[in-house]
Amino acid sequence: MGTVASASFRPFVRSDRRPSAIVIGAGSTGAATAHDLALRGVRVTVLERGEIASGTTGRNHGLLHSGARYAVKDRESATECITERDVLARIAPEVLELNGGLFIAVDEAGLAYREPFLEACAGAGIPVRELDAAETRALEPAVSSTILAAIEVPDGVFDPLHLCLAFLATARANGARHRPFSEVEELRVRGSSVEGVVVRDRSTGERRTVEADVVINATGPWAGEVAAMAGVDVPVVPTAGVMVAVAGRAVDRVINRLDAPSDGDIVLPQRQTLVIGTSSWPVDDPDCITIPAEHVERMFLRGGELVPAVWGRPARGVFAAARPLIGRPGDASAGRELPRTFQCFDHASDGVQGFVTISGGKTTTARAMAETTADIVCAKLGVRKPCRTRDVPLRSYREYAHA
Amino acid sequence: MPDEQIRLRLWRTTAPQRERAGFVETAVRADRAADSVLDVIERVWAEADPTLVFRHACHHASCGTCAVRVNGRERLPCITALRDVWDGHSALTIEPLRNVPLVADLAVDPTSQLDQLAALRFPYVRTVEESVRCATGIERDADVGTAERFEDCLECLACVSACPVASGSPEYLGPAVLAAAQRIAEEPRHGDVDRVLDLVDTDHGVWQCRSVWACSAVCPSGVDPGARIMDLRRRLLRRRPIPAGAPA
Amino acid sequence: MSEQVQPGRRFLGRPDAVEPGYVPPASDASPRLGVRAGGRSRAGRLWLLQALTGAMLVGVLAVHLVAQHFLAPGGLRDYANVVDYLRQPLAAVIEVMLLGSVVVHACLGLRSSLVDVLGEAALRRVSLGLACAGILAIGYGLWLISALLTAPA
Amino acid sequence: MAAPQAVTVRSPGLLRRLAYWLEPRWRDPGWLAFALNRLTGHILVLYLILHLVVLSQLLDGPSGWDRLLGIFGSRPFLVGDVLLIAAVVFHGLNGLRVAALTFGIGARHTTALIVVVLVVSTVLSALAGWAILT
Repeated sequence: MGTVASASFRPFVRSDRRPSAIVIGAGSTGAATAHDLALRGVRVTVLERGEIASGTTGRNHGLLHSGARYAVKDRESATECITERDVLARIAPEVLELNGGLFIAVDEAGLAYREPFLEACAGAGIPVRELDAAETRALEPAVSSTILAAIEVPDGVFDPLHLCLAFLATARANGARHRPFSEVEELRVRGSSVEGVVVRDRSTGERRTVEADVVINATGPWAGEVAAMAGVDVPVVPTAGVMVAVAGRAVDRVINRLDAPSDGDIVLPQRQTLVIGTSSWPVDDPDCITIPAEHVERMFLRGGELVPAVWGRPARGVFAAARPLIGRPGDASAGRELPRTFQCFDHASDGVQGFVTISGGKTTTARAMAETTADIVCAKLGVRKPCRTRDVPLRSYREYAHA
Repeated sequence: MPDEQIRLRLWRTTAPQRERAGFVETAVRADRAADSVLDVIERVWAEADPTLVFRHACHHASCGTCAVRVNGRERLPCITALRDVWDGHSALTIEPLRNVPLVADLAVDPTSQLDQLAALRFPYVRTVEESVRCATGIERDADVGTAERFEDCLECLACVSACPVASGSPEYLGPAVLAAAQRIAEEPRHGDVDRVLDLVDTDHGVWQCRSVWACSAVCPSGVDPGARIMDLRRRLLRRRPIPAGAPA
Repeated sequence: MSEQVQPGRRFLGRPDAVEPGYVPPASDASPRLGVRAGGRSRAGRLWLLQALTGAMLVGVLAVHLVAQHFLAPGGLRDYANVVDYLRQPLAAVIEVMLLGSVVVHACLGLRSSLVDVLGEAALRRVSLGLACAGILAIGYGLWLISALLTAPA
Repeated sequence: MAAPQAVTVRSPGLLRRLAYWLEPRWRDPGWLAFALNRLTGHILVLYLILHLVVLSQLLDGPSGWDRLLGIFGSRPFLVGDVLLIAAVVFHGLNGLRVAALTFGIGARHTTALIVVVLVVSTVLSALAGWAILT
């Protein structure tokens, strides 16, 4: 019969085989996307060049954002955070510390910020409660002695690695496959469609090709690099932020500075340490981030104003990761002003089929990012299943290796 | 800026099928004052040899995935300052943990231990004791309500690697699992304490520990598995046999 | 895993007072087969025996060493000396206690060093063998003492 | 937490299982105490067997036994006796320390207690040695 199937027409015979997708990157976004697609019956392969959450996701301070920090300046991010915080508390309670957080005004500027902050939180639907100084000191005795105002917000703390593991354990239970230590080195592009990737398995050294209907680029600050493999430009600005871990768990709640977002405005407990975050400076290569010493001193100074217990304590760990901010390099100088929300780029608009990039956002909103990405990918794959990740509880992270 | 050069003797399982293994020396720049050991390992991966396979995620002793042996001693490289382990000129030897299956280079596979923790249903989050002596020594009164906290144990398996008994007998449950069992006995949280005590009350459980205390010496999180194993023994010795005919 | 859609924590059993609606998870699949609510396991009892015999040994061995070697002329007792020593009832009792506890302690010690090497079944067989050897040794010792005591002067 | 690909799962060979306690971990005094405890334990078991066998010579009367005493009184045997006493004393004291640990005594300063056991047992052995050999 010799009918020639043109490249754009997909012969019917392929549709009985379940659609497949490759997710590059096993950070919180990649893990959540793999979970969402696997729930919808897509055959997912996650390729991660290193350990799970060894990029940006691992090295964040693990704040389960209630969105209060962004309420005044970035209402959209704030509402995303509070809704996601409640969803995560329902689907992955096992890896969260839901102790709440405190916004504390330690100077006049902070006190002035109290009014707009309360209004913005109410507007964003973030339940907050005002405390007086005595009550605050009873809850957290180690907090600074000068408390001009204190507001309790539903912040939380999570461990980034185990949250990703919970997503991936559930994804694997639903048929997804995960290849750690597998680095994507090039994209296989035929004509204007991405057909698969060439991946090198670092633990065995062999190179092989993995085919899929859609390739999802969830590599955070490296999104620009990976997108360039398909000749596409993605406006991601890697912006590093230093975090200092000090030994000794002096507080059990997240302590935020009641003021406009600034350097060192958060101190939160992570197991036996206190993590002081964060600062912001643009970097060009997310792999090699040299931490300016003055940023570290600034963390101690500003962090100490919130929780004096950190002064005079040795730093147990000083680490930095590059956050993927959406925006042109030009306006990167105002680092913190870039909106912290996320964006999913369907590169069909750039003329490249079967290739999607998801970047920006935060780990707290990973599930929402995955939902948006999965909706776009499923539309391309012709999968008409709705997103169910809001109510399906995640499996224990310990089942990761067994799923 | 890092200016010195450090020679790292890294344990490498070389290709093609990663079965040949041995030390490979790599030189890389280092800043003895500011770097942690993990920074230097990561620099080897970023600048010298991208085929190095190693684990890291949180970089501040919260996830427990990066544990390795530095100069023969189990440590978390993320919170080990380079100046504490490197004299400035001799080579630094870095090997993977022992007593746990090796994946490649410095990365081990903790599944066998995590399965046993799962079998115990060892929760990940604990309730802080009623009156909390927080690190600054300030006591918090009880009625302020309980806060929650991740278990101290990072599941990094440094103790399992340090334990001589575990190196000789893979059937031994190991200090990590026994310490987790003691935590369940100490703070049940609706856990099934009797079932857990039975799981550990065996020849390859609590009674195989030889009180070497190497586990408590290397634990980065102050869990002190040695003392917890001894506490489990006391609980087991105190378990009164049920008088015959008593309701089950 | 049981698809528990209860609000709140699935694993962390918060005390009911804090979260009234919280229903603790059922003990999942594995029923409590053969879960002993009390009593000590064999390994526990063996450890206790090891500790008790050890403690007894410290005392009895001290007496033995002092009585047999330091009090005796020249450090060693000749035949008559041995028999006279054993004739005193207290000395005989102490020697029997020493015999019993040292043999039991030795067998348990060997067994616990074999726990690292042998599997479950082999360990059980070896333990049986050690028990027999122990009983034989104690029997031999008692027979030796009685033979000495009843032998013609 | 990788899926085990090239996982080399080697269960230890017989030699490793038998002699793992001989592998030095100098930074853990607990290892030294455990290794010495096991070493002295094995030595004492061997001696116990020899001792029981030798005692059977008592049966063929005073002549046989007293002749044996001549041999056992000789220099090398006395030195052997001192070593045996050292082994017993260390094994006993260390055993007490380990048992005490189980009952919760001395859990916080294990290193100090090990040093005490080592010192006391060497002193006692030296005393016994002096008493026997002079």
